[in-house]
Amino acid sequence: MKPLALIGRIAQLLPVLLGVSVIVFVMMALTPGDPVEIMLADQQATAEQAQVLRHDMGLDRPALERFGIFLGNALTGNFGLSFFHRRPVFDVIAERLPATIELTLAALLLALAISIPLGVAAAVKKNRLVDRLAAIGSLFGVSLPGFWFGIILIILFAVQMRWLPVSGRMDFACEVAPITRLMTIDSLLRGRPDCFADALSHLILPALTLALPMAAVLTRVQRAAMLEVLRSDYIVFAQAKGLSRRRILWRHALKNALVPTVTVAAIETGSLLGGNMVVETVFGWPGLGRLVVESIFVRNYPLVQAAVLLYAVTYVLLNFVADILYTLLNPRVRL
Amino acid sequence: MSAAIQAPATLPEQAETPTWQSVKRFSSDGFSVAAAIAVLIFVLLAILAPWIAPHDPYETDLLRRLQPPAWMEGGEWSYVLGCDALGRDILSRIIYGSQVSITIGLAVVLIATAIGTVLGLAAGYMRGWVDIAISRVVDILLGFPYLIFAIALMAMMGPGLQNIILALVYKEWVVPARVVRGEVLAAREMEYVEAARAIGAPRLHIMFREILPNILSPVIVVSTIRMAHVIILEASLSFLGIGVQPPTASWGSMVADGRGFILDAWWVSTFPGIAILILVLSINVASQGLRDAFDPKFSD
Amino acid sequence: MNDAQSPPLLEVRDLEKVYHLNSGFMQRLARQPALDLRAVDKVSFSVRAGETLGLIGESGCGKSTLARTVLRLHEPTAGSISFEGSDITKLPHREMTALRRRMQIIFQDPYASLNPRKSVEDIVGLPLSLHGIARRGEIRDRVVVMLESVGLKSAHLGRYPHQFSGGQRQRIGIARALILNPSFVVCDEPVSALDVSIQAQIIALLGSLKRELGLTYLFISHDIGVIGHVSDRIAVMYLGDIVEIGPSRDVLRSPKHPYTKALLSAVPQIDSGVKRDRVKLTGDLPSPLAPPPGCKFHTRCPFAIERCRHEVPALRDVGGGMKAACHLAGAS
Amino acid sequence: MLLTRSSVIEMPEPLLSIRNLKTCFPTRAGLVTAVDGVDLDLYPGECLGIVGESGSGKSVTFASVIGLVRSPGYIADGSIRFDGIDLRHLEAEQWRRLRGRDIAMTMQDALTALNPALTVAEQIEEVLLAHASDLPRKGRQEAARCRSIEMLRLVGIPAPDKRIDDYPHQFSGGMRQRIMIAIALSCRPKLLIADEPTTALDVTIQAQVLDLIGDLRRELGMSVVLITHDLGVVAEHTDRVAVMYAGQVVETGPTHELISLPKHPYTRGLIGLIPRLSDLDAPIKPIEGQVPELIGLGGICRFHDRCDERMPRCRSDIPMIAAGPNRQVRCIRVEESLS
Amino acid sequence: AASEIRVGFTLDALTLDPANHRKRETETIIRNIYDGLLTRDAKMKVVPELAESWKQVDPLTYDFTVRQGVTFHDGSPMTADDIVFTFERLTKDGAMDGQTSPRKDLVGPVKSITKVDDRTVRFTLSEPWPILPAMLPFQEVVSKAFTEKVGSQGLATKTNGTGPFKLVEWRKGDSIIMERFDGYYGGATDIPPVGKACVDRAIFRIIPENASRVAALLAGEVDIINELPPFDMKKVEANSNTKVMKANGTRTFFVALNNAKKPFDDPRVRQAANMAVNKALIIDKVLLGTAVPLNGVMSPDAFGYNPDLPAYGFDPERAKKLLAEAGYPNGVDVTIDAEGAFKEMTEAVASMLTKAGIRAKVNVGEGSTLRAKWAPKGEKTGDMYFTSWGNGSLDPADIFVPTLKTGDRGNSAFYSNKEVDALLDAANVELDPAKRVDLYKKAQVIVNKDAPWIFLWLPQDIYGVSKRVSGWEPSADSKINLHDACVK
Ligand SMILES: Nc1ncnc2c1ncn2[C@@H]1O[C@H](COP(=O)(O)OP(=O)(O)OP(=O)(O)O)[C@@H](O)[C@H]1O
Ligand SMILES: Nc1ncnc2c1ncn2[C@@H]1O[C@H](COP(=O)(O)OP(=O)(O)OP(=O)(O)O)[C@@H](O)[C@H]1O
Ligand SMILES: [Mg+2]
Ligand SMILES: [Mg+2]
Repeated sequence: MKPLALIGRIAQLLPVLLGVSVIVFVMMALTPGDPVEIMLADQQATAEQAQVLRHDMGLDRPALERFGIFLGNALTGNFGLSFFHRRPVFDVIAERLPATIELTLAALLLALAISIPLGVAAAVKKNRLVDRLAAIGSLFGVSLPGFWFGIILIILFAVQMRWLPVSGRMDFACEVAPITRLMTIDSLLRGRPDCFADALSHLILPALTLALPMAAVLTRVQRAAMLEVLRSDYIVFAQAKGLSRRRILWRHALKNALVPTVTVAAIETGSLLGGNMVVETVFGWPGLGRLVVESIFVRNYPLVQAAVLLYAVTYVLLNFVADILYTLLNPRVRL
Repeated sequence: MSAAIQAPATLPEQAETPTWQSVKRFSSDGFSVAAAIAVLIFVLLAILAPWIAPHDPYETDLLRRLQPPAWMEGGEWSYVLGCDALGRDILSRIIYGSQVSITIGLAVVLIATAIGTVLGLAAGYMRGWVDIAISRVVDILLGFPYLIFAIALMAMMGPGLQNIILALVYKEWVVPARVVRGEVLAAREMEYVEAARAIGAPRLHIMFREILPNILSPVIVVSTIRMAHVIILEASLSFLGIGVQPPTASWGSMVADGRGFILDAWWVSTFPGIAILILVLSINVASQGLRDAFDPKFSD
Repeated sequence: MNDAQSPPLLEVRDLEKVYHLNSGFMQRLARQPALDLRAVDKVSFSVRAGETLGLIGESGCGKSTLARTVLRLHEPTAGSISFEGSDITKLPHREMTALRRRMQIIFQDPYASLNPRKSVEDIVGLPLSLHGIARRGEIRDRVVVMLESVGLKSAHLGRYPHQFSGGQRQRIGIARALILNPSFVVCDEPVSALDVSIQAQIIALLGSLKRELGLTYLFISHDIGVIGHVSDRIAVMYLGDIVEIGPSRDVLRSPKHPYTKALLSAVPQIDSGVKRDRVKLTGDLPSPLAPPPGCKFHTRCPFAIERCRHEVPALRDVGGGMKAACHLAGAS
Repeated sequence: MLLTRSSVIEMPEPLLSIRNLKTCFPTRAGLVTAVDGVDLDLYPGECLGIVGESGSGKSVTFASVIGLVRSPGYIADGSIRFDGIDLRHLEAEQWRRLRGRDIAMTMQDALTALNPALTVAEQIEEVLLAHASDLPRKGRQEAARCRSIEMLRLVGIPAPDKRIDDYPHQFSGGMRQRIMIAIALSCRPKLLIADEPTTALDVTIQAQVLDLIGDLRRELGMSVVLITHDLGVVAEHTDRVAVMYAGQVVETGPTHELISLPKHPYTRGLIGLIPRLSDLDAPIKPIEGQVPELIGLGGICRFHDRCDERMPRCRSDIPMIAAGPNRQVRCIRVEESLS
Repeated sequence: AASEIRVGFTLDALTLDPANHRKRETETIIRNIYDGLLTRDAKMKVVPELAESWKQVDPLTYDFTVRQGVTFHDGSPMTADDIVFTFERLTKDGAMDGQTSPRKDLVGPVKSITKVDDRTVRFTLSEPWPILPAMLPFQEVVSKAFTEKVGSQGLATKTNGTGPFKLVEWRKGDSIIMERFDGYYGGATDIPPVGKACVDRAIFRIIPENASRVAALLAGEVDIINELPPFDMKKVEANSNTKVMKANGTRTFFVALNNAKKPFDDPRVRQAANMAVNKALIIDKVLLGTAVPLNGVMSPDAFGYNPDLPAYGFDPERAKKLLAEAGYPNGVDVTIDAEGAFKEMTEAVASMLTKAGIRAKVNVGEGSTLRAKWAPKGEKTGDMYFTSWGNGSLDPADIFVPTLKTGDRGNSAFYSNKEVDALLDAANVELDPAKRVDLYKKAQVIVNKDAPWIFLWLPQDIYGVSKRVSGWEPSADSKINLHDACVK
């Protein structure tokens, strides 16, 4: 990828980020509710104290000025202090982000691990049993309300069978010094297979809840793409060359058929990242989504603004990653 | 060549519009028809709720709190699916709840599709700054995590059916807009569009009379799929506590309300959960049938 | 051809059409190099009323672009077009629309050029209703008349394009183009998508319509056999330029430009009794994004000399009413 | 029964022999019999041209030969023998070993026939690695690469050692076609089926590619089937021709004889509607009507409704009838003229 | 093996800096790491903790004797200087790296804190404020040297307290892991046992979802859970390894009626509303007996509670009559605002009101929005507001005044009664406890009669506790103190 194209990417990022900032700022500004009152809650407080806090939060300035300050600071990577944690928003988000990333990645991997082989099998065995089962499974996958399904999973696997933990990220017996802050990876890196197993057991249910609808969509995409590819001339030509079936499927067909899957996976991962607060709530997963939703409810403006910007950046980055994958899969596309 | 296969050996005298063909193809697919009928039944339930529901869905009776379904110990046949935490009949609430899900699903998808189609057409056909502006807005909205957007909007506007519809529409139009734009970009290069220009057809005519009818089927297909999404989204919003107003029963809020009792009074949230599953499943099956019928290149 | 003096119906001067690639907003932000694709490069020619000018050239040489630019379906980048004696290069949209009744186009692809969601009556009748030429009741009658003159029946009115074969569809396209009574019709490869047996039917139909209605054609094809058969004069294009133009017979019998020569000799012939001198070309078609300097053909020309590498040859008279853009033409 | 005994006397055993081939496709509209009773022989070293309009069954016939009829199509009847092997009853593994090594194929559109995601190197080498038994055990990969570069050089790709690692889209149309030919010929097959190798190309490039196939055929001594709808191509590049119409062969014979003296009304029509550069004023005579649908045609002459010379007997099943040395025609008028 | 107690807890701490938050749940976590000058015993009596004793010198001056031999987790001794530093940090504007502590007002009108000698610290007030001792628990003492070292921001995540546990790891949003501090001085001498913490490790694990929290308890993943929903008590009791423990809560539930707007500007309508609600049934069926009905503002445990207030009995017929008297013979249509969390309860109340002619439509809003809508400065547009007010200090100054004094912060009913205002003002500066009680009791009688709210109930705090836990009691201030908790 040429540096020029990279500049283009960044240039593309800016209007999106600016737009997102404006929207989130305006939205928060128009939302009734006063963070100071929320913070003071039912406790002893005087009007002066409220005023002091308001000043601390910068809320005594006009909205436009606040937006200007926010933008200016954001450019330098400073997103201000979280109203309620009274620490830099950046730190607060950074602490919660790894959990969300780990969950999202796990869900993505799970979804890919389910959907690619299943999609390929369904296409190859078109209209046969596997195909029908995959179709039915996909339909269920996209039709399941995640919150409900999550609860059902907890009851089944955690409460009834006791195979898996109810909630949380890792057992306390495991103290693994952070490297990547992804518990599964860190425990492996630190040579603690027991902790890895534990972290994994915590990850399975929430990841499955998130992965299932995504796997459903991806399976369909993969199947359709594979069918299309299998019909194409170069597959016929590859057969005419007398290549083995395995080589035709996995080398000739799959590489091409992965392209749409990658696109859709990127989009889905984006929405996964921004939409897993429900699952985080159900499974007590200490991720960012829950934090953001809580922050909206308590009018923690700086945190919401920063998090939404982060999501937007991630969205653009994911598309970028998808583009890079394209070029690997399909040399015709150049960045 | 493939066209040659499709055209029957002797041309039928009666005109067969492509749409009619698709409808015929759809109706020959038993599975999809069954799903469509299921959707229809839900619609009927919603419309006829006041006459069908065995009880007043809002009538509380604390003495019936968490009464189990009829077939379980302590259940009664007049409250077939049991009662919720305030002693309201779950079956009646599910029947009334279909009003919410279906109203929201339909309203959101209709409005969003209308907006998205017009904007997508404009962006795809006019190109230039119109395209840039619309595409940027689409990008911005796509970069905005959906649930957060909806939650913030709901916090801003307050809860209520109308506001939920609005909150969902605000972002939902992006999907049809993108689909339409993509289709228009392909369609505008087709020679029939150029032919229309060559005979001096005005822009609006080309956009709405030449291109639109041809891209309608992917739009319809996408819209039905989105309807399923929207219904789940509404349920999620209700689950997060910013859904429709009580005592209106929404399936999502019923699941949410009942989840505290899930270990013992599983029926409170399980039945509405199943209702969502069935409706969304039917819509999805039907939309897949639509896609196969309207877009034969997808069907396999 | 007695009409050498009659005024040209269409006159094109130094027409240029440049496609700006990578000119999108984002691409410009990305500083991607702006690419200019000179699809039509300073082309001049004229078409006299009643004649057929054949346009031939390899794929991508700019034939369709030229045709569309002449009709102002695409806006020309430079140059002028005059039709029936008046300059239409900058004609406002509204007046251009009115003028479209007089100039029409028939497209290559009979599948893509008919809106699949419209009935034959709507497709063929639309020009009439758009231009407010006929009242609602009359439209159908006029459509029926038109359909019959292209060999279709009134029973076909309510049918949809997918119910027709390729040849029949092309007839519908012709009917649509001719229902406005144009004087000038561009035929952009009207037969190349069709089977040989159907091709001949359509060529015959176009020929008889021309005679009946007194039409003038700009006829595009990459099949020299077809072009030679239908045209009075032939223009040969290479990479956006007209390299040779002249009366059909002369261009085909004694081409002056080496490209024309190569083209003609490469056409497989069934009457193999005629032994031809093959002018064999080597190399591939250069990219239109980076055409060679000097004579654009010099990279493949077996006769190229040093001069061809630098100097762009002008399209000049080489005698016998023929023009060629070659430094060596006429010398032989 | 009416097989041309005379030809057998002169000719060696055919390399490929197709008898009564029938290939069908179930479709929504009904069962399409794309190939209906085709008999063809191909002799070693020969170049056989197959001409016919679009949809006449040219591709399906040879897809049947190489065992690659696209699903849901199937071979309903007939026999195909190649080099002494019965091709209709091969196991998947036997097919795999035969294809690419003994029978090779090129396709109409090289851009879609070459895998866009793999380098040219990989696409040639894999054939060699799959078939060439004479590659050394050690360093197979390198040997395959060397031979691939050789093949590319043979088909006239400049600087093949540099370009071999490029992707198909980085080559021009003519070069892609040559690469496909290089792939097909890399294992020196006995038979090359070239399905419309030049339809997507411009005439000047087409000439280059057809010349190349001719040269290589002579050099490698293989047999070639050249499928095309351009009679001109057939005239210039083949030894013998079979004309197909609506799923049947309607006429075969040595190229020059057939073109100068066509016996089937359809062949005559075809030749008559080709515009000739040598005679611009010769009017082209269109064949009226259109090709019939290949559904439920039954045993009738498929051309009869477009034929000027039709008679009531044409509505019955017409077999191939010998009409002179090496010539067969599916028309009863010929029978009349013979008797 | 090391003993470990795990608490399944609803919310994570916002910060571990004792001076930089206003969150009850955060207090619970911090109080296990930090000790304060004073604390409360199980009966909610204020007792000395880091102070050895205290005395009120005059209405504006309090002297605290500093306990000796207390060390911070880092081993350094706690001195009077640390105490002065802690309270200056709390009360001085901008004392925390330029920010002002949000807890400032919790210690009232403190003018200055001075070190009298190494053993004595003096608080000087700018006006009399009798509840100072009641407010001092949970104002935890930090180390001056440590704070200066890590900075005010550093204190948010790094701790150096004097409490029974020291921080091992804070997995944000997930858990807080603490271990016993072996140098602990033993804690308040008035609360036996005195000594080091019983367990080796104490862990707070954040499980916001009720069902998951209960499931975690039943599965043995945690030993104590807070906010056990009443409905789940049966299950916890039925489980052989777990039991339910309850403590009287401090949160008063009520429906604020808009006293400034029709129809609730008429006391008869407000009284009718009180009679329309069958509190007993709700407490019995929904809360399963885990709440006490209230006829006024205060908790029965609170200072100045008046036990003799008359109850509004459940009497829909009387209610209708009262409504008719007030000019609403056909009943009234009103909305009742509530947060999502109280939806079920509100719906129950609303359907009872409806049956008595006050046709209430429930409007579930988001908490912060509703709070803004019902702010005393607001537009007074609502009808009814199902809400609650917590009173951790169990002193009327912290609930009666803010919710019912004219225009005060929490006066969502827009209630205004000169007489009540005067009584509250007088009580606020009255130093004689007996007289204060009297004043408050009088005010309660008036409020009871005026019925600015529908008085509802005071729920108990319910905990699910594993039977392996011993020595731990829930406390009425809702803070979980793990100092004395042991596990088998
Ligand atoms: N809309 C467009 N934007 C950019 N480039 C274009 C556009 N249309 C045509 N071109 C380019 O202009 C050149 C000439 O194209 P044109 O379609 O006129 O060729 P043609 O001679 O009609 O070829 P063919 O025989 O394949 O139809 C080609 O290189 C083509 O890629
Ligand atoms: N996959 C298929 N499904 C159904 N019908 C098919 C299929 N493939 C081919 N046919 C039919 O078989 C007949 C013969 O097709 P074939 O491809 O052999 O024609 P062709 O002579 O090669 O034509 P072309 O010149 O267009 O390549 C056609 O009528 C076609 O419609
Ligand atoms: Mg063209
Ligand atoms: Mg073919």
